[in-house]
Amino acid sequence: MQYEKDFLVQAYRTMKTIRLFEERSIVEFERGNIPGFVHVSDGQEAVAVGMCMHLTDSDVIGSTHRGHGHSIAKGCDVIGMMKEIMGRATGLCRGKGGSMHIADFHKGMLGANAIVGGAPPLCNGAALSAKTLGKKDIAVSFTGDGGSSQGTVLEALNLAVVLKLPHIFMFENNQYGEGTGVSYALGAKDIASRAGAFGMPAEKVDGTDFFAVYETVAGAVKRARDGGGPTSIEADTVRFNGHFIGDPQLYRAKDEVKKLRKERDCLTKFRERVTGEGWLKTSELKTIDQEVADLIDRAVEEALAAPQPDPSELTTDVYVSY
Amino acid sequence: MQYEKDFLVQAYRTMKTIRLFEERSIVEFERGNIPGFVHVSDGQEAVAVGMCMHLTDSDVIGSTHRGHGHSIAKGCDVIGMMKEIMGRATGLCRGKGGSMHIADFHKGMLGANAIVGGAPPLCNGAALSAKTLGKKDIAVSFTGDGGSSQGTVLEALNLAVVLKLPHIFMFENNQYGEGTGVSYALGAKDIASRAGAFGMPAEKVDGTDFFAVYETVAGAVKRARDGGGPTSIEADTVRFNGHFIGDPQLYRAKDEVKKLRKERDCLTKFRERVTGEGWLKTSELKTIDQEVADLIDRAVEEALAAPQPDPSELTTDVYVSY
Amino acid sequence: MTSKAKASTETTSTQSAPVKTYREAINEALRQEMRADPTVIIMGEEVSGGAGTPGQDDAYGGVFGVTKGLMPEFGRERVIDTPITESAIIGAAAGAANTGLRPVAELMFFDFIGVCFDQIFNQAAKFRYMFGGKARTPMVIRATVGAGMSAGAQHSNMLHPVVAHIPGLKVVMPSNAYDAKGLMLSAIRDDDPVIFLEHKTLYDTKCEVPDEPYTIPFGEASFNREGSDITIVALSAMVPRANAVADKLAREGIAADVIDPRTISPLDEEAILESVEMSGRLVIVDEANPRCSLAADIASIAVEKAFSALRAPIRKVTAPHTPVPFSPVLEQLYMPSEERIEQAVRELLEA
Amino acid sequence: MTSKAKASTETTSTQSAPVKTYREAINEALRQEMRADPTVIIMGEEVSGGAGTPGQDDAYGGVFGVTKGLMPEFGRERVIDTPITESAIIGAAAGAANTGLRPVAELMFFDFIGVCFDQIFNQAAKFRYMFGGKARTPMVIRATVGAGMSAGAQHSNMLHPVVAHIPGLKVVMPSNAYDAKGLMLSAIRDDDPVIFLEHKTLYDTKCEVPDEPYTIPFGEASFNREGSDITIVALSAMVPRANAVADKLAREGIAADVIDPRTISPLDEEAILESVEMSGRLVIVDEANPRCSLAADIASIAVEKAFSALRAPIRKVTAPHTPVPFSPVLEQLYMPSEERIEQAVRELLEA
Ligand SMILES: Cc1ncc(C[n+]2csc(CCOP(=O)(O)OP(=O)(O)O)c2C)c(N)n1
Ligand SMILES: Cc1ncc(C[n+]2csc(CCOP(=O)(O)OP(=O)(O)O)c2C)c(N)n1
Ligand SMILES: [Mg+2]
Ligand SMILES: [Mg+2]
Repeated sequence: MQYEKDFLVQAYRTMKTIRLFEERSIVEFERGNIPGFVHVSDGQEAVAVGMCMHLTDSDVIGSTHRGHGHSIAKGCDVIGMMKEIMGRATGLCRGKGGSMHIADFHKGMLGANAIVGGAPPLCNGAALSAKTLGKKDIAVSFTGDGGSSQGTVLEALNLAVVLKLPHIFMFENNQYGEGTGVSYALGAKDIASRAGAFGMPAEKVDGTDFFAVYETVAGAVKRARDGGGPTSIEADTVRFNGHFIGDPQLYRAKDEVKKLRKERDCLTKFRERVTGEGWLKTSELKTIDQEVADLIDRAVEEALAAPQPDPSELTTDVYVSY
Repeated sequence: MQYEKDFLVQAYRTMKTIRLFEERSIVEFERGNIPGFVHVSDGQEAVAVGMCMHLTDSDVIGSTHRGHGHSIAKGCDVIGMMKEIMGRATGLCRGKGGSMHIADFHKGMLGANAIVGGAPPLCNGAALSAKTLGKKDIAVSFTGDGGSSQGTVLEALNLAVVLKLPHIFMFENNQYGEGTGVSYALGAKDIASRAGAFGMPAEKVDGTDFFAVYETVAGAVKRARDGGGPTSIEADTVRFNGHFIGDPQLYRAKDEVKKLRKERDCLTKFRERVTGEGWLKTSELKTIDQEVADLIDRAVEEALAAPQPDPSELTTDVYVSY
Repeated sequence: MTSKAKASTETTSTQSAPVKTYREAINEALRQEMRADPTVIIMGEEVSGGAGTPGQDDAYGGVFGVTKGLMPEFGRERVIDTPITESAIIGAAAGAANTGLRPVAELMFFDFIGVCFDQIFNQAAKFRYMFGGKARTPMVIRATVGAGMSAGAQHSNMLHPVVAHIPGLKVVMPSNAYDAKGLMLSAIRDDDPVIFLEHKTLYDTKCEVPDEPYTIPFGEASFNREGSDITIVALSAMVPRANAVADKLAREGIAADVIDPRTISPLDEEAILESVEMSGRLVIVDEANPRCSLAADIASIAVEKAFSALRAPIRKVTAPHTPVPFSPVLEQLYMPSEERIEQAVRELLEA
Repeated sequence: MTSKAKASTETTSTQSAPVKTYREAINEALRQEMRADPTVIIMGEEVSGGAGTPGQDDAYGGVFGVTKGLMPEFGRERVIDTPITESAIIGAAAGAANTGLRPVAELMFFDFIGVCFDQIFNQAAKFRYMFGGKARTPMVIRATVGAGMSAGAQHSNMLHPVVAHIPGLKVVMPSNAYDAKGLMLSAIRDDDPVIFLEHKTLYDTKCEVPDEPYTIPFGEASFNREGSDITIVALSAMVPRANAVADKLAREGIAADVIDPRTISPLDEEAILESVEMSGRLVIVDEANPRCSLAADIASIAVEKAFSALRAPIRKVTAPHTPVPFSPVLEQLYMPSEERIEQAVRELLEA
């Protein structure tokens, strides 16, 4: 495949933005600036970005509890996100959602979801809207390896086939659901073959290779837009951090993460590929790195300065009975 | 396979009992003697009996809304059942359950279930009890083609594999879920292959052939008792009546049922096989027919004469707060 | 304008309209709104029926026949039969509502919320609030409720208190055909998720229902009977029973207000409080189980906000704290009867 | 014996026992009962942790560490990690309870009842009744509830009114470590399904907890403070707040009864009514949303059964009718505060 330079720059910038957003979230969480439960997604950037680079603002995605990466990849405002996870009034969801409930309907981001298996049924609905209204838009749901066994997800696979919905089920297999290994929790050979048995094309891809993800997804996107129905994709990926910020990760092998960072870092791989092929120069990447770092600094700065929600916000955005 | 005469007599008697119980239920329902919603299972006898002939009283089954046949096959008292579906005080569940909630724990009948997909999660629990308590007992859940897509069922398949439970998932594919065809509601190629993709052996069998069911199930039962974990079986069967008694069945083809009754009646097939092979004589079968007919007559007679529950029963068998 | 006045306005407007059943009224509302608004779709099990079969399409039109004839008019694209997977159905309806459609999803029996409750209470109900006002989720969940048909413990529940408890949901419980039509049109046009509960035993009940579309606003009770001796609040299938009791008492010169809240979330507190201020006596008739019920809810509102007017204890006439028994004999005892309502009223009048 | 007397007996028996946290008390109850009864098992997500991983077993011992150490003692056969499939977990627990085990199943957050509610309310809760008394379903569902940790709209609910509404379920809400241990032992030994709700913000709270096993019967409230000027009923994490308010008022010479029902189904009506008969004034503090809540339930009981004693309106101090906001600032406003409780009390005292 042939890649435009702009495309590569955007891909890299987005992955890098996710990486730094997550790394900074950890720092700010530990400083006490981010409340609640936070699940970061660094290590999984290539899946989010490889997928979302195919999508427009009118396509929609549904995400998980680990949704920062998906949100950034889908175009959510990074500063608005940082404000949101700090619970500020000017956050993307006015501080009412938080890390597990970032949404931006204008960007086709239908929401992070704190219920495991939350997105697939909802994305069927978004796909149904597109189909019923005669649009070419598609929906993409993200689900983890742990979430892949949840009944809501399995039901959604069947309904998507029955109604031939333009819905891509992206399963991010990062090998863990909290502290449980996929080899234990998943009775099936793998996620893809089980999803495929529901009656849709199913593929597996190395989720740490941006190019592999992007290219694998291409066929599924085309099929969905052309009325060919749903596809499942299992992306083999890695979680660089704990399940949540603060997780002591006792269930991991010694040096496991160190090894993963060395061998399966999607950003390193991307950099090696694009410089190796001569598509981008190291200096260009460095410039992006700096720009992204500046953006994240600014996001934190603005978020820390942003106002807390007004008490009156407690009872707005919902019909209140008494 | 070699069959004992007693075995054949019992198999036939049980199937015939189900058939006449169901046919009589229709009559008594139409006479106004049976209240509520009633789903009869005639046509599907070979599945219930071919399965349950492998089981003892300490093995358990979990059933569906269409549970009369399973109950009879598992050894529930037919008279107690007739009383129950007529809502009488001396019914198997004191008249509080009705057709959709027949249970008899002494017989290992864990209950009919009016929630589609109800049995499989519960039967995992029964199988877990057997395993944890070091017994050789097994559990069998029945689910319809329509129910096979319910999230509870799909989750249960996975958990059974993960915990290696002695649980046989029997899927009765009678081609319809209410008035919807399986070809529409099931996105998968078939139920068996989808179940198999969860990581367990899965088989298909002609559910109108008692011998085929009995023999197919044998391996699964042995595997379960020997600690080999779960199995799924899809039985291709037929529903001779509507979804519920009174269903106008507009969704069926003209003469469809007539044809099924002629070509796929498990009782006819059984009779032909056993007389053809010289295992039982027609006269022996006729004697059984008469004995069963008498039993059903007696059941109806006793049920009609049985007392209604005492008003005090309204608040027994449950902790009542106020 | 007081609630009593509001209610009367509506009642007069129905004069000399054709008589229709509750079932027909809901069907008509759905049809009219589907004609008017191409984004309205229907989905659920057997809402048409016959998909993938050799026989007729529209074989059921809903197991209670409520959506009959809609698929032939609007096609399978807008009247969508689904597999038996309620989480997938309600989830799809919610996601579709977020993205431009106005789905009316059917749960054949409301008892089935057990297998899709997350989609209702954690998803659809919360989007607007937790996304800071960004989401709109204009969907209706239609479902049948109630005992009286010997449908057994898993097909006879009310469960409206469970959804009335949940912020973000609106809950509608029409007691007659006229209200059913007007409330359904409001429900479809509402931008929040609405739970629309149809009592099985009301489908064949009839009253005058205008042919033209009309809406009834949420949060406005109707006064079925008027009188200042006692206030009876009744819901859904309990309304005809309360009316019957009021009529009987009226012949003895006892005048009861019979208030049908029609929507329980929002609830027309004003109408109830106004009546209790006059009567000082309140009986609430609710077929649901008693604990944390709507009956309890209304009693708690009255004792909080109309305390000084109360002249007697507040009585709840509800089902007992038991599952619904199958036996028709027991089931009759389970449901609040006219006798029990009358007895509660008389006790309060003597108190 | 009056409830007050009952409660005092217990309190004295705890004198000079070692101090333990709520978390430790529950852990100890589970361990002791698992030692005593081989049919007790634990199942749920991460109840041990580390299954199928290269690292440590018992890596979590529950995400709040409540079951830590149990897997090493009892093995994976009795402390069973599961996939993230709550219907399968609760269904398996119910089926196992029907067939000889006494499972303690964990729902990490009670908010997850949405994906397994059928197993709870239509299955486990109903077996005994609908099978005519044949079934026993001795299972416990442990779950964390409540706001206060900025866990957001889908991880911060109470939802106890939803299960208290359901016949066939028992619902336990300990407010301190001592009660948690005694109630857990009763829950495991109970032959009905018990919902055991642990408030996240209480895990680190401490009090004296005897080492030996002891049980606290269901349906017996405890009196945390005694006084006849006003009755404050508070639940779970609201109990310490109510106590603090009572202590503050006591310094002004106002004597409040603070009643902790400890189990809400069954509910110790007697204790509440007895106190209201004395005080004539009732405030109920419930972190749940207000509609069809336990606060409403208790208010409705009081106005039905202690009407003549009431000297003021009954006040409910609850969360608003909104989802739980993420922002810590808003979340603090969401939960009933000492200020709001105090204000409600003062209003009633002036009424
Ligand atoms: C229905 C439900 N069950 C359990 C949880 C608690 N929980 C949150 S994330 C998680 C693990 C999810 O694992 P996976 O799907 O693999 O996603 P990952 O965390 O690896 O991104 C669990 C069990 C939840 N939020 N929702
Ligand atoms: C959760 C749930 N959804 C829907 C229903 C209504 N319902 C009862 S039986 C049935 C069809 C079941 O079809 P299938 O599983 O094939 O069993 P069959 O009736 O053919 O025996 C439906 C939709 C139900 N009882 N429970
Ligand atoms: Mg994972
Ligand atoms: Mg079927």
